Amino acid sequence: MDFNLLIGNFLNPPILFFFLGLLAVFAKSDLEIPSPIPKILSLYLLFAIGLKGGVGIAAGGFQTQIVITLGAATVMASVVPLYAFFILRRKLSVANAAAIAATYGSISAVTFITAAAFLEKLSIPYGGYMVAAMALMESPAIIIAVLLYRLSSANESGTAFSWRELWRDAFFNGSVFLIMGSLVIGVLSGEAGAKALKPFTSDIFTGVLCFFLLDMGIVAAKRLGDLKRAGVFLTAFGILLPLANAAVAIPLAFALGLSQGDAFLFTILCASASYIAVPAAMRLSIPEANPSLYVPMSLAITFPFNIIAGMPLYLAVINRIWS
Amino acid sequence: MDFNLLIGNFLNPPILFFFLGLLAVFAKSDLEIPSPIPKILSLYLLFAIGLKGGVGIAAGGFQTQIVITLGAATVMASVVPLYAFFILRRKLSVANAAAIAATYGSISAVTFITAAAFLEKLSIPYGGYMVAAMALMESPAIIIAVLLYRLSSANESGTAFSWRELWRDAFFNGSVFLIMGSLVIGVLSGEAGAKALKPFTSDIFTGVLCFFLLDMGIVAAKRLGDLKRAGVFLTAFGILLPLANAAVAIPLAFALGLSQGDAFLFTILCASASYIAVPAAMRLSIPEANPSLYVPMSLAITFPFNIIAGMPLYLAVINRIWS
Amino acid sequence: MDFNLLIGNFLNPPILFFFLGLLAVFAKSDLEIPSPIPKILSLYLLFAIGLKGGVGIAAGGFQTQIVITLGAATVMASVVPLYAFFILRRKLSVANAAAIAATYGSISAVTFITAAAFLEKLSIPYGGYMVAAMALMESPAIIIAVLLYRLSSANESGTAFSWRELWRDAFFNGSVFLIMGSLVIGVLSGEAGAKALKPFTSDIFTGVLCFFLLDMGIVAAKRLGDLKRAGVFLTAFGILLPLANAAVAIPLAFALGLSQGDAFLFTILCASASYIAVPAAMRLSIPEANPSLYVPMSLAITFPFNIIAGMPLYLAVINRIWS
Amino acid sequence: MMPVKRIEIIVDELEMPKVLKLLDDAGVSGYTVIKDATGKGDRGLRGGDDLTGVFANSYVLTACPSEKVDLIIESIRPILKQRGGVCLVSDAQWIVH
Amino acid sequence: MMPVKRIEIIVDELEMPKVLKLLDDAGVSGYTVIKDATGKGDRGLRGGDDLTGVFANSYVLTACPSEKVDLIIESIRPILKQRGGVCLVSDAQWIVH
Amino acid sequence: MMPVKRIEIIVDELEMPKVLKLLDDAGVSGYTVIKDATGKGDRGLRGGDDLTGVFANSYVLTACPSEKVDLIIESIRPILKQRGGVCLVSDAQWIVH
Ligand SMILES: Nc1ncnc2c1ncn2[C@@H]1O[C@H](COP(=O)(O)O)[C@@H](O)[C@H]1O
Ligand SMILES: Nc1ncnc2c1ncn2[C@@H]1O[C@H](COP(=O)(O)O)[C@@H](O)[C@H]1O
Ligand SMILES: Nc1ncnc2c1ncn2[C@@H]1O[C@H](COP(=O)(O)O)[C@@H](O)[C@H]1O
Ligand code: NA
Ligand code: NA
Ligand code: NA
Repeated sequence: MDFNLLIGNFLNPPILFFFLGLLAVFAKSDLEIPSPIPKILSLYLLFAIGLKGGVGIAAGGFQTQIVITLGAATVMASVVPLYAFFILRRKLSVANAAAIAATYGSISAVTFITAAAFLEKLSIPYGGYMVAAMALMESPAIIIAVLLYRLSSANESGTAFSWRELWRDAFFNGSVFLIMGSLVIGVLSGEAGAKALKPFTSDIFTGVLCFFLLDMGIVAAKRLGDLKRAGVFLTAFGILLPLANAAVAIPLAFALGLSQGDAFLFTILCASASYIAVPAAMRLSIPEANPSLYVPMSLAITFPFNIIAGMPLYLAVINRIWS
Repeated sequence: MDFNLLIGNFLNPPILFFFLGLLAVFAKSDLEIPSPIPKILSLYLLFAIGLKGGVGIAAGGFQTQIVITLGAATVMASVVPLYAFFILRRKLSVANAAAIAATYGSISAVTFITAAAFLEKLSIPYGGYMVAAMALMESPAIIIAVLLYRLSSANESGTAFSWRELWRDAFFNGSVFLIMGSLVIGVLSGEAGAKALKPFTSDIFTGVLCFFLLDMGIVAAKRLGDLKRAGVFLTAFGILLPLANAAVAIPLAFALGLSQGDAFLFTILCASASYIAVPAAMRLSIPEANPSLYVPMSLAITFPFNIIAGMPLYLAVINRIWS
Repeated sequence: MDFNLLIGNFLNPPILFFFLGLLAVFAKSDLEIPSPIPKILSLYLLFAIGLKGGVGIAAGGFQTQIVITLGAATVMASVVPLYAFFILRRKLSVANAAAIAATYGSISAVTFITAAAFLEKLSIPYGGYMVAAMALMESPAIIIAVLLYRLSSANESGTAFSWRELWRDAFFNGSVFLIMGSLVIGVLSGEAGAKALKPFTSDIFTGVLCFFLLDMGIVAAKRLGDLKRAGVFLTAFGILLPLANAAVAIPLAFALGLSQGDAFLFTILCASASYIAVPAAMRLSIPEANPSLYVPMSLAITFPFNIIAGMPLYLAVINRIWS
Repeated sequence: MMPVKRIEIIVDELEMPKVLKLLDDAGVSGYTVIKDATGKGDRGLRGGDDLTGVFANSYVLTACPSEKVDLIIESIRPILKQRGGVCLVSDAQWIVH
Repeated sequence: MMPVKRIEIIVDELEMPKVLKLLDDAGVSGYTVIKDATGKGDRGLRGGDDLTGVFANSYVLTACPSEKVDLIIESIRPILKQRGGVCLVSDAQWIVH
Repeated sequence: MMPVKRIEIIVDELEMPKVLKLLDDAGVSGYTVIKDATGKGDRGLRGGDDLTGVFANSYVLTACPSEKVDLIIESIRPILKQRGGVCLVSDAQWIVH
């Protein structure tokens, strides 16, 4: 693979701050970002990326390319949790298998955002509609996982289950809602709005991302301990499944004629795992699943793997194929 | 009225984010801006508008126009609570009538700020001293309402009452104090200071305002429920009184020879209702008054009405008359 | 001394906001920056100054000047707590003397940052390595003070004492860690990284500093009360020791051939007192020491003195000598 | 002063709305909630991880007449069973005002 | 161990300073305050609305010798009467150190 | 319902990790922590000054069988002695689920 990409990515401030966060925990420093700042930073990132995407769509206008991309996104978001589930069932309870399948079927907005920043650093263009793809890919895995769980488990124990609630958690949870909303607002307000918001949504964006990844590093390092409980199988799963998804996504993107930038983001989306939308939904819909399995897997294994090794790897492969 | 204004206002990102906030609650999304972020955002907005105003005054220098405007502001801020009180007395207890009168006699800084952003979007100029007018209009209604309350109610129940405390709440409460302070600092530090602060106070301003209005939308929607308690009379009052105040303010502004921008802001100030300074003061000075009447009235009726329909309406009328 | 400097400093927005904070408390206003915002603002300031310094170093490249400066910084940071301790012992218990010695031997990052902003306002250049000097000067005083305390007090009471813990508190506490980390990241990412981060770390910097100093003013004013307990001796100490340190630092800086900007920052570092890193460390390592002595001394006396009178004074003297 | 039972319930933040609803249905005169209580129990450390929001508890205190206690306990027991949590009952005097 | 009375008071955040002053005047050895407790009672839901600041409660716990209880109750009762709130008294053992 | 002892401990935030460790060592089944409790005591006002972080307390509640109480008390007493703080013990019923 292309080592310049790897190094270039390493020396990217956001990634360096992620490492600093890890280091802070290993060095037992008391450095921490006090609650609720991480939450507001992530809201900001969703807000900004949503607007950016919307403005991009407004500028690009409608293209069949968009429909194809969004279609492919939805398909991948529905297929991944299925095959992930059957792999996981070999070792895990229905509940845990379903929850982890949802985690990997859905996406991580921050991984996407870091990848988008990576592209911008390399000045590789990408379509605003990729943000819509991200938003679309967040929910299906949740629905499918809960279906799998309820079909393959007779357990109808205790508290009543409400599909309406599940639907709401899947499609109207805070992060999906904010991305989608900002996206639409970006489309509606277009250029004019974009100009007024640029200093807030674009100029300071990288800085805020650094701060946020600093916290991600701290949280990830703290969760590393839980991996003992996860064991070798799940740890390996946390790296191999993203690679497998990428191996499917890249050819698919090529076949569909996506641009390099779009293909890269599409790949990152398929390879990434959720740690915000899904855990929240799983706690309500699959309470028997153990959060200290699926949260550290996505947060402490898959997220770091994707932004450190995954991004340059996927991009290197894409460059090979597309050129 | 001028529909382009209405549409233009609709497509204004801050307004769109206010709608998104409303929508989030209606769609039962769990989207929320965690405490204490809304508080710090509003501090930022007061800080920024205060500085902007101060720099504007420093640039403009002293004009009799300023004295006239501030005089008119003080008069309106003292007259409105009086007549509001006597209207409200027909249906409400002394305590509630006085508290609501204070609410509508005082002003809403965020409405003012949204209106100022609206003017800047239309590149209509306004005087920095309008910010001073805003600060001036926050307090008198509080004093007057408490006077009305204590005169027309024999009740000297329970805990002792301290005029000093009331005075302090009225003139030194956090928001008034920060606006006034930033205004003075803006005047003192002038151009030099302004330049150093511009990226923080101006460039990212619209973005922060969007974020804040997103939260305003959420809070307003949550308070809508309380309106059942308020009933038809108070709901109508929440729309008709602003219109009445505007109907007084616009001719007055014209008679006093204010510029269109100043007249618009003057009108919005008279039409707006407080939901920060006044509720805080009322709880201490008129504890018998019911906050779940006056808070939702200003937050869930008058604020949305003013920024959605009021702003374009008032401006359209002003354009008619001035031209 | 040069009164223009004094006035110029007075009219500097950050200083004005510090006064506004003091005033808010004196006027009994309820203005306050809600927790945890002050903490995140200070993290931002450390983050930004660290990056700025790192980029500066990367740009400047290696110079023997750097080694000399850092050496001098370390020496001063080790000598000051020693002589401070023996002065304080005449009046105070070992525990309190050691804790206060640590407070004055270490540094205040915010004082440094305010001083750096002051230089930038006067467009006097300074070396990025001064940030490294600041980070270096934070820790030694902590170690030395605890050594003095444990040597001159037989007390080995109660809970066991761990040097590893102390070492960690001294060198890996949140603030030191973040400055150092950002500094290194600034060096690694260099120009490219700097450009991407500039809007966040430089453009909005002054604005955030104003906000932070507003809070510092509030906190300082609230702590003024504790000074009664501190008494005349410690109050005087809080002003005279910084002056003494400056009187040593300035000639030393001149002898070492530092530039005026570097000399000024070096002086401010020696004259400043810690109120974040040290109190945290002291509570753990010298619990017998009374925080309501050393915290208000640095926060309510030395900090205001340095940023209001100290900065222009030191700079005036330096201008005299260097020219 | 009126003798009452002090019921303290600590559950996953996400369960709190359900618990409060059950308290309302049981007809308590009121309750007090303290959000983001962290803790440790059979289901491990609940550090109140702010990023994922998972692992946060909430604490609720309600004072009610002793005859209501059994009703309340029975109604919340299923939640405690399924999602874990703690419920403590103690005696107190309510200051009637 | 020393038997003491545990007094818990929940009132509107704005009233808390007055309550604490009254506790001081009553000569309690100390108290512990937990800010932003939300809740529900006769005066409706107190959601702790962060924007307006209205509707937020505060919780205070003080442990004191039983002979102080009546004095404290009498002194805070007017506040509870006028502004609402709750006061609970229970028994506890204070660990003397 | 199972009779248990309710142990409440209020100490300097910085001491809390030690206290929790001692509770674990004493083998309690769990505990609940409420951070940033402010307060007042022999060592003066603890306003929870957010800037310096000094002066903030933490509150921990643990319910345990009465036979554990003495062990817990003895293990935390040195901390209370040296750094101040409060420890209250009261009776409660644990709802077994
Ligand atoms: N013995 C205990 N005393 C106080 N709080 C407890 C205790 N056990 C559990 N908790 C609280 O209840 C939450 C859930 O407990 P569990 O369901 O046992 O994991 C924990 O996170 C603690 O906050
Ligand atoms: N039965 C209760 N148990 C616990 N807390 C209560 C109870 N009733 C009221 N409260 C608290 O006291 C506050 C004021 O009560 P009230 O004056 O009845 O509205 C409420 O917002 C609750 O936080
Ligand atoms: N009598 C009391 N009742 C409740 N809390 C107390 C009491 N005395 C002290 N505290 C709490 O314990 C902390 C430390 O107490 P002290 O060591 O006496 O300063 C105080 O800051 C309070 O939060
Ligand atoms: Na995925
Ligand atoms: Na008004
Ligand atoms: Na120093």
